[in-house]
Amino acid sequence: MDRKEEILLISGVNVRKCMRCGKCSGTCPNYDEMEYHPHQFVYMVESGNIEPLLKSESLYKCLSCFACVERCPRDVEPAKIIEAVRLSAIRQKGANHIKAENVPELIDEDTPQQLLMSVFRKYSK
Amino acid sequence: MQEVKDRAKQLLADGTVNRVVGWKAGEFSYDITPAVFTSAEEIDKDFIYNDFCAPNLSKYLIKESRKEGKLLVFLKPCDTYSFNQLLKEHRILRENVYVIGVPCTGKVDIDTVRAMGFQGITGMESDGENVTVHTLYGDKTVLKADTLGDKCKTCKSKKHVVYDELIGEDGEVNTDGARFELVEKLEKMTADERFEFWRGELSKCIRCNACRNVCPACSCENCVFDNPASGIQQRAAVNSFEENMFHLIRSFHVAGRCTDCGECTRVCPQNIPLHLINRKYIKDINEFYGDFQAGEDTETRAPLNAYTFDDCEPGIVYSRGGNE
Amino acid sequence: MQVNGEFRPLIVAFCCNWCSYAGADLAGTNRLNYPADVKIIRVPCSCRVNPMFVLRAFQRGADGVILCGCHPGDCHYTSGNYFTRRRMTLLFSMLDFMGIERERTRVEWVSAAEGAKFAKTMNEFCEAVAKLGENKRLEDLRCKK
Amino acid sequence: MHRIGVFVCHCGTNIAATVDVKAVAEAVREETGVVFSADYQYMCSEAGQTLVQDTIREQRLTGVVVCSCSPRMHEATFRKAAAKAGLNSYMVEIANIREQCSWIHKDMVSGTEKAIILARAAIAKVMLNTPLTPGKTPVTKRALVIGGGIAGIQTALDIAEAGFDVDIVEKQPTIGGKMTQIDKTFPTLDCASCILTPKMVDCAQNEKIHIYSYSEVESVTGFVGNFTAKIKRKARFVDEKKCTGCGECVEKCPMKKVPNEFNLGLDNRKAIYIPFAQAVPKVATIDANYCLMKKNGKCGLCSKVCGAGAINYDQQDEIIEEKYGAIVAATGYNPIKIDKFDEFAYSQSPDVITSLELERLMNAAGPSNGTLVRPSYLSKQDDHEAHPKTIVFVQCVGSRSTECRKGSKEYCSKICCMYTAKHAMLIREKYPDTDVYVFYIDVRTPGKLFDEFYRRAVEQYGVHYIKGMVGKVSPRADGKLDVQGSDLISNEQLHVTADLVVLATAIEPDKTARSIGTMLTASMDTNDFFTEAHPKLRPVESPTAGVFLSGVCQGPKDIPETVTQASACAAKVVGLLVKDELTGNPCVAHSDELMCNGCSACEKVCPYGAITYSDKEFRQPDRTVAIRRVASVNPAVCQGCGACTVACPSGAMDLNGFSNSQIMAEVDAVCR
Repeated sequence: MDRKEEILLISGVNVRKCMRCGKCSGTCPNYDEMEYHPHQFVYMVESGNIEPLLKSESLYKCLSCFACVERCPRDVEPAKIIEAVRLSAIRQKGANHIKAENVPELIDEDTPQQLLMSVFRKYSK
Repeated sequence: MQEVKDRAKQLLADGTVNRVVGWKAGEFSYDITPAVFTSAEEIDKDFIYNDFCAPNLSKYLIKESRKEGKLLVFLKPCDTYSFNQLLKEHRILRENVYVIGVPCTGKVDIDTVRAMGFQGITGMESDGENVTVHTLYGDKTVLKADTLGDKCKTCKSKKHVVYDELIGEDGEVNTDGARFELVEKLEKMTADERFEFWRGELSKCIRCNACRNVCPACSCENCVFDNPASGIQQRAAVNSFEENMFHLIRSFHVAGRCTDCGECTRVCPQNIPLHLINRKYIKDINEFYGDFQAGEDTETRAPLNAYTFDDCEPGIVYSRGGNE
Repeated sequence: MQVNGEFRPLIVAFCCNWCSYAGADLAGTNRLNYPADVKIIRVPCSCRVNPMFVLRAFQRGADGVILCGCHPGDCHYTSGNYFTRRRMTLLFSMLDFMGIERERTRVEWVSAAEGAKFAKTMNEFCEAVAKLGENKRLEDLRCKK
Repeated sequence: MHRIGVFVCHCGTNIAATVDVKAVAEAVREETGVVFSADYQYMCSEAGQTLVQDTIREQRLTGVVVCSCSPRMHEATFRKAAAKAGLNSYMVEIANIREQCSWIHKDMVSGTEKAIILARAAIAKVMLNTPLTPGKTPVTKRALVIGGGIAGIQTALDIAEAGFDVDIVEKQPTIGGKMTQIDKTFPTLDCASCILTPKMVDCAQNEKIHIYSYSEVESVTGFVGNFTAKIKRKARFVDEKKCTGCGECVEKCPMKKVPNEFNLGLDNRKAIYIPFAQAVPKVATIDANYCLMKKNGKCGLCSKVCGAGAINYDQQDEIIEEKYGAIVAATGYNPIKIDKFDEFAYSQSPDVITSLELERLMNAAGPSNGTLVRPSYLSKQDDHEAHPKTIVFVQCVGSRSTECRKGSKEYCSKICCMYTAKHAMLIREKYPDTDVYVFYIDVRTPGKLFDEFYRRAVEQYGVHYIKGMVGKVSPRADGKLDVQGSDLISNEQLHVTADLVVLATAIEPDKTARSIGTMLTASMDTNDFFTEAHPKLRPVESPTAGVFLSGVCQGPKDIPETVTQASACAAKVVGLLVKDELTGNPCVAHSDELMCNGCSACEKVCPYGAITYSDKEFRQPDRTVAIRRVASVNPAVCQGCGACTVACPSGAMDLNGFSNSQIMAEVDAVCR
């Protein structure tokens, strides 16, 4: 299975439903942090241009707040595509975004333990 | 069941109804026949409700409900679907019928018993768990569960969809799809095997019309096969196609209206599994147009009298796989 | 039917008056060939075709039956072909269930402008049915000459 | 006994080249019932027709089969010819041996063989034909127009112009519809009232037009040419005949706090009101929900000041019944409710408005007397903050959206791109210091001078068009609005601080359309727009004969298109009303009552609502009488598709001209 098929299968999203209105990116609260924006994820997955997405930090900048899913007029669900690209990246061997040994350096006294746990869960296999 | 009898007599006595449609024994104790009762005496004498009362009484209401006065009818869960379907088609005058739902745990099927190897059967009794079969060669007790016909083994629903009052507890709709197992088995055969199967079954048909006459959906004032203008008027059957044609047309006419009550198979003197044809239609309708149970309510449009813009094309028959 | 030692199927085609019958006329006007095995019966709308007619054709020796109507959404009577679509889907599925070869039945939507499609459809259908040979499974033997 | 004549046409060499016409004529002579057969050069020629007519007379023919070209070509010709010779025209059948035989086959043997089979099929059919006479029904020469917007007005004016009586039923106190609320019209920018009010006055003054304002259609029965409608005239507690529209009562009414629907609730009106100055009829209406006299019997001021004595607090709803030959649905549209789209903060900030509300804000007769102010400053227009400096327009709000959000519409509302360009342009023209942003997905401007208009907004007026959608509008504490949206072309997220946000809200058919559709048995699509009889070729007719469609009730459209359709609709209505009687198509369905179960299957599949049921008495074989429900077909309404004949399980329903036995006979003949 190629990457695109895999991502479509994981996400269950039909990217062809997108009408390129850009509301997802218009609504994204973390837009400025991202190199690629929600509408680009949808478009680039559709056109098979997935490598740049896999390499981009944008994957981990998405807050999964689902504002884009909530407001998309065509029911495309961009957040699910981003999540699927993320999964596709970290499912590769050794591609975990966060490794156990890195955790200690992330700890500072204001960070709740729970946050670290969920980040670790989300960004590793 | 004494409770059923008592209630019937009560309703007759207080004038709620003037007739009761129920069951009475035929020549043999297991050979139950529908009957109309008009007095408490008749009920005491003949009325029966037991594990052999398979006949679906709803069809008789087409004529009975048009007569003078209100009548009482006892309906098993699966009969209530037929009743509802007939209501939907304006065939029964609801205001003239008092419906009492009676519980059912499956009815003993004489053909199944015979197929178990019993010969010379003179009578049967059931205690709900076991069935004692009396034969010329002695008595034997078997599990009731083993004596049920395909219809009851794969019962579609123990829920009464319409009633004025209920005796006993209401049950649940069965959604496990077990009733389609035999249809699926046939679908998996090759076309040649299916053809051989149906030629074998349908060539047994003697055109006695029992299936048509008992079927609650086949309740036309005048059947197409008796209609000279239809072009398919009934005539002496010369080869198997006549029977194919009869059953194909009959099943198409009831498609989307058949509630799967299984009466056709029960009454067939040649033991043709006619209900499989109807179930194939039901299965197809469910798969193509979404789940539909005829008689579940009195409003939903029959699938053949409705459409959506994006229904599947007839080509799906060729493309959906399965054996050719 | 055997013609010069070669099997020629008998095809009955029910065509709706407004689209497909006109499409068949257009195939003629454009001189697009298809086998003479096809005999067209005109009906006002594909929804006029009773399953009885299809079965009757088979009974009387037709080797294939095809129904042509307006494209869904273009029915002259707005909704006729939607009913046809459901009816024939179920009927064909049942014939298949009874072991009748699937290729003997077909529904095709042909508009009044699609003369070429009509001819192509008939050519394909004839060929498919010719491959199956004579319809033995659904024929009333009495009606044979 | 049938006496059939068969005529085989050569059509020059068109047929004769690939079909041995003599052999065909010879072969069919042996068929049962055939008493005459001949071939001829050109059957459709004068001489050919004479041959048919002479043979009918000489041979006393009861049926005619012409083997020739397609019946779509000359069936009517031969039917007419037969009728002239005294044979019922429906006793003629055509065997199509040209288009469907000679022209497609190259080989003479198979061509001839097929022609013989086709001729036999036609003979088999004609043997079962019965003489048919088209039914005739009279036409009531009066039309009903439901809805008094620009669509209804134009249709009514055109019908009246042709000399027929028209009634307009309008549920509001005045006709005029949505167009009365619009300020200017694109692409010419002329004032909507200036072009609409003369038409409204024309309606009022035209003797042929009768306006039932503040009225609703209660029920419709009957069929094409013969409808009967019940119209409810809602009590307005003012005698329409006496009221002069002077407005004295409105002046004196103490109940001032009624939300003014004409200005979309942006200001208030009195409990007794005339919607706007140019209302037609210009008659006051009492809103019983607010009137102090109606609510607690105290006040009566309006009655005291009315010089004409028109006030009548005891007025009751009145039902009138009228007969019509044709009915026009012109029920119009409304903007959808957008409370569910909370990302745009419509319910949170008064300064987020719909485009229709903006129309009122810009209109000289509107709540701000034509000065564009932020609605939050309506009561303090002199404040320097009142005038919006930055305005954001959002396109496609609720349009082009899947079902994912309730109330949103899958279709494009069609008019928004143009009116937004209009708004943007007008604002920039009048207030050049204002910044105007338009967030769009696509700009759709097909239409005469439309794209030029939009380009002008960009090029001449400097409106900022941004390709992208607004994701969120957040009201700030200082009353301004933070608008966050994407600019897809520069690939950045924009943040605009706006004073006013205008939402191009999707439009939907008026809520009453569905019930009116049911009343008229006119079909509707899933969006509640009326379905046309044919999407391309019969766009202003409903599939239900005698029901016509005008304006947005059929689909989104702008004013020029609405007026075009309204006039086209009127032409169709006039085409019907000008007839004294309607000749039906005799090839209609009929039900055999003795066979009918009354199961309603046929009614469910009938697209025309031609089938009704009644209880009838039948003598049973046992001499008792039973009452049964049976179907009957109205031949004036039935169009003869035959859907019912297949839905009918008992075979009670059959179709004239294409009966079960006729088609069966053709099948048999073809398969012989």
